[in-house]
Amino acid sequence: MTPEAFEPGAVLTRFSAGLSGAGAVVSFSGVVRPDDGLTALEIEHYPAMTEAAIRKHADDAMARFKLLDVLVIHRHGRLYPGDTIMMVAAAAAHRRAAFDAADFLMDYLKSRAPFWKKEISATGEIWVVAKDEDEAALRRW
Amino acid sequence: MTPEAFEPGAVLTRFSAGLSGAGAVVSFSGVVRPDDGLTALEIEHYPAMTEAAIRKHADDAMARFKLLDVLVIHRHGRLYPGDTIMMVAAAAAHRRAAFDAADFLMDYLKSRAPFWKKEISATGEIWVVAKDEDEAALRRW
Amino acid sequence: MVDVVYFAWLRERIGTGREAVETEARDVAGLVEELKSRSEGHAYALEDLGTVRVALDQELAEFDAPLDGVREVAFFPPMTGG
Amino acid sequence: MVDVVYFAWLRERIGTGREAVETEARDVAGLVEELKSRSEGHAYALEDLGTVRVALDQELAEFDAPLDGVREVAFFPPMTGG
Repeated sequence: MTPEAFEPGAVLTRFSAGLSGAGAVVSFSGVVRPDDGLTALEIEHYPAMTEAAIRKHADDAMARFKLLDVLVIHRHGRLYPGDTIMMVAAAAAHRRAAFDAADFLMDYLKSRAPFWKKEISATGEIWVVAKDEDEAALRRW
Repeated sequence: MTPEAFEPGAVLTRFSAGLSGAGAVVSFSGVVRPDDGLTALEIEHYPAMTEAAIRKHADDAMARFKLLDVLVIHRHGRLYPGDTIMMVAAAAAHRRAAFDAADFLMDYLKSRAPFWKKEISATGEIWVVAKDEDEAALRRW
Repeated sequence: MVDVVYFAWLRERIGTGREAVETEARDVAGLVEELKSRSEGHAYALEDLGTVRVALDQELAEFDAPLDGVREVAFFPPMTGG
Repeated sequence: MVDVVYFAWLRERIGTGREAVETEARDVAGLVEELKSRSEGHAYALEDLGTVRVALDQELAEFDAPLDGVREVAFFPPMTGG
């Protein structure tokens, strides 16, 4: 969790440099889109819970997909279109595990990590409503 | 296609910088693992075919997954453990499309792009045999 | 005495992000009933529990979970991270 | 006249990566039969077509594909990129 901006390529460089024996590295980054006249995104989180909750799920992913390393970064505070909101990276011996781990962590972050997004546009501010499909996606695992 | 080494983080930085309107960016990189005493990997390709074949499948992925941008890099020549063999990146409005496109392109590269790997170890040299599961994976799409 | 914390539109409707509450409630559902009588904002925020999630000491929980020994109760909408 | 190219272990068994071949064959299977008579290496490389793939003018093709107008025929093992 960080209020600071980060650059996914630079993060991937550092993540990759620390690996030994990995055959596959998958990264995902989520970016603020300027949809429907969005001018900013305000991300609230539950500080006392966020770090432990994310760490627990990162550890789960490590064990479940036999990862060599995993990384999760999630911003909070005010973001603007084009800003990177969050990033996950997973390194494994083989491709399938790396893809599945990144996908699993994203499903988790979407519906189980204590973050809430508010979309700010010229016409007002509105809290993003959770999608049933995000909840359903988590049940795949 | 390139015989030159590349660094996935730097590539992701350039790829991301060129995007406009993307909400999701997925990258995959494949790395040479030092399994079974492997000392080097020799990658042969079919120069007249490789570029056009990869471009065609990248274009297919663009249309099929409504991507905003896509990138494929694949090395040939001699590589060593820890070297990055190849990388794909896909940018889309939404997460599922970006993941699926990267996964699809990897399935394609594994079994339809004209590359052949030879594993070199202290005990000799051996051409990697294609896996039936790679062929099966491609039939998912 | 328990700390109750609110996030997102629950925080906005209630008008505060944290309050210390004296409670006799045995479970979360009992606490919710007590909180709803505190103000119109509380009643509005907690009127439809189908859109409210709860965490006890930073762990997700259900509305029938007991409050024994719990120090912090959090109420918030379904999460929208990622 | 057609250019025939070989990759990976087909290239190694045949001993060359490219040769120009005078052929009367109407399809790939016919060309394969002609090639097998060229040398022991050719016969060895092409003995089990279950492990050989073919491309005509850089497009993947089947063994019953006609050779009309084709300028380059490639033989290689199942691909192992990625």
